[in-house]
Amino acid sequence: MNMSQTKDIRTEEFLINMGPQHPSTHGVLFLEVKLDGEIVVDCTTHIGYLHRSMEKIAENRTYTQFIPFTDRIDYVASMNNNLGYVTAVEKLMNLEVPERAKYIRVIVAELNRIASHLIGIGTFAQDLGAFATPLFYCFREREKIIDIFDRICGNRLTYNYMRIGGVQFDLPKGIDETIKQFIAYMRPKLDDYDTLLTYNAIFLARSKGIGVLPKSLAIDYSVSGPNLRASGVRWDIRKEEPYLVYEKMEFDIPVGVNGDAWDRYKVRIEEMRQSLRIVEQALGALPEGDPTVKAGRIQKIAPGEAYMRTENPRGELGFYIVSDGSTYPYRLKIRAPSFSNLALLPELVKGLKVADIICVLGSLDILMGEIDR
Amino acid sequence: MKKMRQDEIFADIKAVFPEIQEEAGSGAAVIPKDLLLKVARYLRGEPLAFDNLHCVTAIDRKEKIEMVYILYSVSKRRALTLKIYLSPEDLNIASLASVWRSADWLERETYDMFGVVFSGHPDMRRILNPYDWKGYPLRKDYTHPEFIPKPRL
Amino acid sequence: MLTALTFIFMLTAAFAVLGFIAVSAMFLIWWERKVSAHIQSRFGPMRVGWHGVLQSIADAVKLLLKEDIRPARADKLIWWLAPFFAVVPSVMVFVAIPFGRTLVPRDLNIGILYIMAISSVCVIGVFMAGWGSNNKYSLLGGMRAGAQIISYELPLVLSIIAVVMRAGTPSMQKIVASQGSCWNIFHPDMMLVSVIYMISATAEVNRTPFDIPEAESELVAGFHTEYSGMKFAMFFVGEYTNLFIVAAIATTLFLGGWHGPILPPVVWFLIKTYALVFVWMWVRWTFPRVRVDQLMAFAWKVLTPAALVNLAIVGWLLLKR
Amino acid sequence: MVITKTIKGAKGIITGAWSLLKGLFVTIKYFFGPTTTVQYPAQKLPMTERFRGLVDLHPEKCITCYQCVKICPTACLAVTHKEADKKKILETFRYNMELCCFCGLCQQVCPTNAIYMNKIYEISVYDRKKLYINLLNPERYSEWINPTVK
Repeated sequence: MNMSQTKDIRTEEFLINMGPQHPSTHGVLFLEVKLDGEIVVDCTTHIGYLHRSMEKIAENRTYTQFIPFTDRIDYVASMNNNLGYVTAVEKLMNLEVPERAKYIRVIVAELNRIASHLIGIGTFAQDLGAFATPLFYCFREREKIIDIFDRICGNRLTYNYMRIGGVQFDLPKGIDETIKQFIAYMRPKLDDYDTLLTYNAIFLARSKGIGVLPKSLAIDYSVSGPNLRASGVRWDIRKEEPYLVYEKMEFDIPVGVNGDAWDRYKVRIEEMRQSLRIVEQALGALPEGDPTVKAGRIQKIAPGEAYMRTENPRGELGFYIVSDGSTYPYRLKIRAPSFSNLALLPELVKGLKVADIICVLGSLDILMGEIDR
Repeated sequence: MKKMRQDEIFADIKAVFPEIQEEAGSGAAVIPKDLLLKVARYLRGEPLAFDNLHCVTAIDRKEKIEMVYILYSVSKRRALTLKIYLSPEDLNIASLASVWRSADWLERETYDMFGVVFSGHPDMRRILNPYDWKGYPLRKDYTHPEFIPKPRL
Repeated sequence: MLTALTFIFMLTAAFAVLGFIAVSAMFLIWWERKVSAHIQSRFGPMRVGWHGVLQSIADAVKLLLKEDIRPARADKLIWWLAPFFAVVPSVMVFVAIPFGRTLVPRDLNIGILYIMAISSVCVIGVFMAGWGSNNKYSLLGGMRAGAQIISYELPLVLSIIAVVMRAGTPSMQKIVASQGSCWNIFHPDMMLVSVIYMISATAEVNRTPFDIPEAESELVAGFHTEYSGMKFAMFFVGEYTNLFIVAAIATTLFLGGWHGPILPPVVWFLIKTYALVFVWMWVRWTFPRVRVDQLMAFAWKVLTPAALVNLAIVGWLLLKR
Repeated sequence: MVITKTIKGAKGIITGAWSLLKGLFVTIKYFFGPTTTVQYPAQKLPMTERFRGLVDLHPEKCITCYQCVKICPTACLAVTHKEADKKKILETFRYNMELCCFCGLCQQVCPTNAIYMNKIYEISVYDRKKLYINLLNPERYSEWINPTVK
């Protein structure tokens, strides 16, 4: 069969449905992938399977009643969601928060960032095939953080710990000792992940140079968080628009070089080290005072609108609240970081192999609860 | 973003587009509907370099639909909120997908929730609700077709 | 001449081997779950019997009771036959494996050649499972398995030829006998060969970092997605028996089979084999998975040239001696 | 040119192999390390002091101020009271555990700490009717086990 005949052999494209129920789509995401053999020709995403109309619910709840719902937006980092929503309402009311509450919020948000990143890198390693071992190590560390939260606010995943103007409980006695122990326990573990995964030859081969996200494309798709910093853009809301007491904290922002899957993973590992530093400093400088707030007061907020961005582990979580003077918000828009992070998946994935789709999806660390709201 | 810088940006835009006003409460820049594409391209351009369309959403004020665009300039560390008032009858507006690529999904969500049609959008479909869903949920006059009563105690 | 006595002897040998395979497969399944559990700092099966010893039996009973679902438009005959092709070759290989000085079912004089020929039949089983299940993911898994096993067959056989050249005969017993004084692995020229053998054997048996055919994260479960009940159990037993065979061949070729100071030969053989199986399990629960094209590039661009170069060295050394 | 490429390739393989070996040492270290899991039905972890389990009630403390009913985001509390010589007495207090999101707002808003969240966390039931609990009858949580508190 000489060369001329091979041209008219019709190769058919191979359409496979990845999702909505698939072992590694990080939630209920449906990817329609057109394959030519192993190479991805085109990939369309279908979302909305976890849509709970959070914004419609917000319009029928008072400001305090909506706090438990914010836990369920990004259910892996619900402290940061609480923080985002509560600071947005405080900005709307321009209400001053006691100093001790600010420090507690920073400690709790940074600990939750570590817990969220642990799940991010654990599932990323699992997607690359390191079956369950790194994931179990990450969950073992995350369990320690969750025990700390369990003692602070009484719940393990949906904390509902922050209130408008402060926090629900003060820190229990002896908790700073446990947090110090955790920091000392966690630091060598991060070095273990470096030897086990980051510089592992197969891990490098699978994730280096895959799904390269150029700087301009990242900004154009308004990607944010570790995915943006991995592409070399030094952009972190905790430094750009410092809220709470982040300007008093001294930490640096890890920035990647060429924005591929490995860089996104590496930025998350470095961010965990920085978060440990922040928690240490915040714990040291914890002032006295009463951070708690009585939940009963039904706030009536003067008409107006406010937009507040906070640095969620997955990116910039923005709350745009419009109030019309009643006890219910008139409109509440949740700008979820994973929503824009996922929008560029088809762009990144064209031309890669089937195994790389899962690698890129894992490295973006998206979360469906946040995307579908 | 300090208030002063906001006036500075505002003055720059006013120089080029006189029709722009500043909204009382939030300090957002309000522009008429048909100017959107021109203003967007100007904002994207070099002097102001707003390279990041952070969020597109709408507010149903019953007598008008308020379109809100929140823009950022990552290089120049600046923010701007752009507002456009639409009358509830003709709910279509130019799509910014050609200027910022993040607009694609954000506009689809606004269409899905409010019914604002973006002309020139590459793929004008619903994004969160099922594709054949009737009605626009976040409209104030939206009544849920079959409301499942909560089980009585 | 086939007298009644030799027939009875062959029958008992066959049943002994079958019994051993069943027990060792059960033990390996349980052991893998315990090893992987302790690597991940958890307990593993603890409830059924002391430290979950009876877990494999419980699994077997469960799989027996499970409904045997066949996909609607599956290719019935091929789908039904696939598990047999996964298990039967790995059972037939036990004929030539030397457990002890005299304890070998039948010492074929073409021992290792026979083993290689039979063990490459099981790739057909994987192919049939992939095609028969009429499911896109299994097809992808089946094709990947075919490509992987065929391209790793080459370095495997080349490394085995180096050993056969050194021992002078393909018969397994004589290879073990030739390692009486010092194991093959300690000869300078054999070290690289044993490493090549280990790597390509991992690929032969579809274990991480080469477990592309049933890559859980991409292909859901690869070629055995559509199998349930006893058919799935057959694939499972086939996989673990293959693992045992590959470890057994490695011990006979490189670690001096049943040679060992005080313990009886069979015990030595089992200790070495299960030590190698532990290494494979340890590797499986540590490394991520290699992508298909990297797997192919590694086989053709690295392993095969290295095996050829080594073959030349061994040949030159033999000529010189 | 080919020689430098193969040397570079070989060096790459050696460093790669060394990184793989280091990865193995990490896993073997944990293989002999302690196990952190708990055998659930046999050993049960004690709950922390602030743990939010099922909603429970001290009926005598309740002054029927309806704060908890107002604050509950998912409206799972239903309270009625009757007037007896100008004093409000609690009549029925029903709790719909199916909708409860265990947020703890009712516990925090109650002025007399009548309503509180106990430490029961094994709350799965076979029959949906069991989820509608009348908080006034004494043996409401009788068949659920009251776990130890740290």
